[in-house]
Amino acid sequence: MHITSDPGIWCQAICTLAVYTYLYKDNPIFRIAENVFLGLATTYWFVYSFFNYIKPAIVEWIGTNGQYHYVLAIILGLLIFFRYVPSLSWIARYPMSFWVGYGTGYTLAFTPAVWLNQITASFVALNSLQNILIFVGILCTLVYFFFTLAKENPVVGGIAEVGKWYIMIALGSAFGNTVLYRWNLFLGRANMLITQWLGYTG
Amino acid sequence: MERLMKIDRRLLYLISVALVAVTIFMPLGLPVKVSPLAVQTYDAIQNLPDNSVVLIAPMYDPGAAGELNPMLKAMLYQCMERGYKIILGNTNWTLGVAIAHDMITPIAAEFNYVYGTDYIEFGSKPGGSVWMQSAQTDLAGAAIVDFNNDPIGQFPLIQAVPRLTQEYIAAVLVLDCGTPGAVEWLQIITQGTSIKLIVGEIQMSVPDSMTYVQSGQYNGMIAGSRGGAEYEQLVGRPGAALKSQDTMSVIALMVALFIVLGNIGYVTRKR
Amino acid sequence: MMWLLAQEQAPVPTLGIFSAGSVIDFAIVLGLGVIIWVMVARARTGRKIPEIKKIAGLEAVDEAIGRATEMGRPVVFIPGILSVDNPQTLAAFGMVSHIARQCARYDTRFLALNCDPLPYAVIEEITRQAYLEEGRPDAFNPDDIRFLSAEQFAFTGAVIGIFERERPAANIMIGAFYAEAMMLAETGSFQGMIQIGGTAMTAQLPFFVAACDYSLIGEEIYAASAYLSKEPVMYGTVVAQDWLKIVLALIIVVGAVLATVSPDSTVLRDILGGY
Amino acid sequence: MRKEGPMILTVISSLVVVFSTYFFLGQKWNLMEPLNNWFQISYAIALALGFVNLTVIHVKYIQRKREGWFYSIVLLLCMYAYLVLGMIQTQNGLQFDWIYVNAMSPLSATMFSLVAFFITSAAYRAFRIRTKEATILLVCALFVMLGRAPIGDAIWGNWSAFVSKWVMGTLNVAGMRGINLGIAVGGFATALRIMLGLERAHIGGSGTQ
Repeated sequence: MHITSDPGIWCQAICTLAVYTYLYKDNPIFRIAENVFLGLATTYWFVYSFFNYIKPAIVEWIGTNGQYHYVLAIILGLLIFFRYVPSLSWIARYPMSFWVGYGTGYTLAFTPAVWLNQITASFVALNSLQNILIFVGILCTLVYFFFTLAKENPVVGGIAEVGKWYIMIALGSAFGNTVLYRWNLFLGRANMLITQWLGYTG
Repeated sequence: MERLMKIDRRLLYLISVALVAVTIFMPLGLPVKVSPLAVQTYDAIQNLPDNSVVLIAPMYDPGAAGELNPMLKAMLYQCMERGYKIILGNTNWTLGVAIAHDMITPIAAEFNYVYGTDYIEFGSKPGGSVWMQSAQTDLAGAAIVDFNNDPIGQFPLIQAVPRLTQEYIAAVLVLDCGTPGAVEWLQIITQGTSIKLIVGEIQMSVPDSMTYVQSGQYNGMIAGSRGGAEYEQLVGRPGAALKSQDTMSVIALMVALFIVLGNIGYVTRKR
Repeated sequence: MMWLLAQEQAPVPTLGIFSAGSVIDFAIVLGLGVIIWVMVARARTGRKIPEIKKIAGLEAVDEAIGRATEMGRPVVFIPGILSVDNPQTLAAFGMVSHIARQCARYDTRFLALNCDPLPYAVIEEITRQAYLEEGRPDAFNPDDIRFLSAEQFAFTGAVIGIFERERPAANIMIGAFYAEAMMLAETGSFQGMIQIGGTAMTAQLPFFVAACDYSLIGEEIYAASAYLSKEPVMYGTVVAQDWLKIVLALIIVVGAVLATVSPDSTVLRDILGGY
Repeated sequence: MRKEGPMILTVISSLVVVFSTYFFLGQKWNLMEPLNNWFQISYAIALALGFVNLTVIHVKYIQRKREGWFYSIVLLLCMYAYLVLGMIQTQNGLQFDWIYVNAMSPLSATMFSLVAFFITSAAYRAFRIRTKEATILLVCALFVMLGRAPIGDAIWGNWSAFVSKWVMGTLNVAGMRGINLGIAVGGFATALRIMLGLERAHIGGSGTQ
């Protein structure tokens, strides 16, 4: 056991322990850590995007390459601040519309390729119990999500019920895996404290 | 029963930390069976053509390092033992490349890998899937500088791989913990090509990613810390993932017990 | 047009105008567009649209607001933590106006807690509009629509603090959630709130199912705004969703039968763009 | 201009993405790249909205001496001191990066790991077999949890093999795929509803048309 003298590791250890004090109860040390974190995170992402997007846009794309249309992109972004001017706040809807439109287009353009593959992957030969279970499960689950089919009909209702079982088993699997993963996160921190900070190597 | 239900949550925390501590300092050493999926993944990497170029993308941050670090380490060992050329880097996960840099440097020295020829680190580039699109058409142009901020175009390995297309790279190995992650590499780089996509996945995303494995979109997956432990055994370098499995056992038992106890209380109270 | 000269080597087009491998993708977009258009047109001309089944989680929204009204405590709404370019956030917007109107009508306090500045701006505007339409613009309090933090866990901590201080009676969470889903649902459950949780994040859904009183699973959140609006035109779009699912199911059936009968056949895969 | 303008902009920007992805617009046309950059630039500027917003809120807290106003001072100090450092050094600066690696990132990872404790107390206090569905879910969760850890195999030799083949690799695949196809269809329909102008909450409509 050999406690480190690296100030970086000490800083990491103090931050880690400060957050864990919350487990006893909410306290000033935790709240300071929380606000330090909030402040740093807010600034970090702002600085990151400034040097990666805003500055290159102004210096390289507009300045060097003469792609003047990016001036419009900057103006569009700035329009969001009109929401602080009550009488002109509707102007802020323009950048918002652009982002929503971009997101919409992106959803329409890039997702089909991925889930089409999920469909062709469902073309399983119905010659083994495993494949039949998969095939039946996909169809039943899809039926569960039908919004217009009368679930009072015993046949439809039965199929949807089976679909629900499949859904709950899938969610149960997700649950079981997540619980273990969350504890892995804690192990990561504990490992940092024990090996890097306290220098335990046993 | 009433008193049992009102138990202080701090007591639960104390019990769990104590249990974890016990397994860290006194391992049980339960054996970990290797699953067919781990074998499939190992083989997918092992059976790439000799002298292939693989791209390894550590798309994570310290939050997920506990689980993904051991996988990355084992992957690096397997790739170097097979003699593949390695391009290491990611987009949007700045700390991931720093972690990977500390890991690859000693292993590369061990295998006499020459920087720039046998492996290269292009660091972390902003842009996510947008960046991937540009790297697909011009890798050097999209990366510009390497991890050490040197111009990347000067290195032979980058000159040999002008684009991220199937002519130049054989596989993409992604350590995945969120967005952008393996799905973006799939959508933009590997979908519809002969490039193999191997994913090291955090345990939490395993159920969802399983559907991509079944569909063949992922050619292999190391499934969570358990998968990591299996993979470490296949590569022949047992390490941190294998060690953590005892803790996982204890945690699984404990949480299962809490759920059962809590619900016994719930059901008896309802009556 | 200088800025369009970017790509050097272009892929070979399919059928003259399509990028490689995108014919079928485009056909799907167009197909769903046409189905939605037809259904909307039917609804506009007053023709019959099939009934939508009851979705328990959405029926419960009014119940939850009613309970909060009886107890004289606020209703909390959380639209997930992602921004306006995510469809789940857009689905959440569709519910806000319904909830805000109900709250305005019954004079129940409505709190909306945000983690991204853009949804915050949008929700403030929707809520203001809802109170106006209910004739209660005086009851709208801009301080109840809050931006807490753009950082996930700082946001979560702040929400938990609000749960503890303001003691809401109902908590409605619809949108894109990550790890905070479980922390929020646990706190809400322990405080005895009536909780409705819905998301398309499959890893978080189990926690909503296990810890909330009602849950909306995946696609159900996308039908929510249409369902709550009770407008025939919007109902039409939900019917269109069903039609697309029927098509998908049929393709899967045909594909599986083909795979069983002649395992080497790639006909259907080729039609679907070779995936 | 108040509602129609934004609506038109939404439609145009989504159409540009759709068309430049699907259509081959001649050899030298590439609309996607400049559009992506447009998005990144304008969004980066909007990140400043969060920055301004937090500043306004916390300055208000401090002025009113609201409970916990001391923490608001800590927050603003960190924000602006780090901003000055970042603007002088850029994001690759030695000290700026040191703070990121040794303070911000451990804080973030530790906050995240608190979830482990929440999940443990939730197991005891919140995850209830309220409904039949929740019961199936929790039973399956217990089964998977024990199967994913070596303890399962220690109890019954084939537990992990059974879980990975039948639960994870079969029933889960079918259920997940059904859920995901539903989500894809739903997200798709929502996107189309917006593009067709039926849903316009984001531009100040009251949710629906």
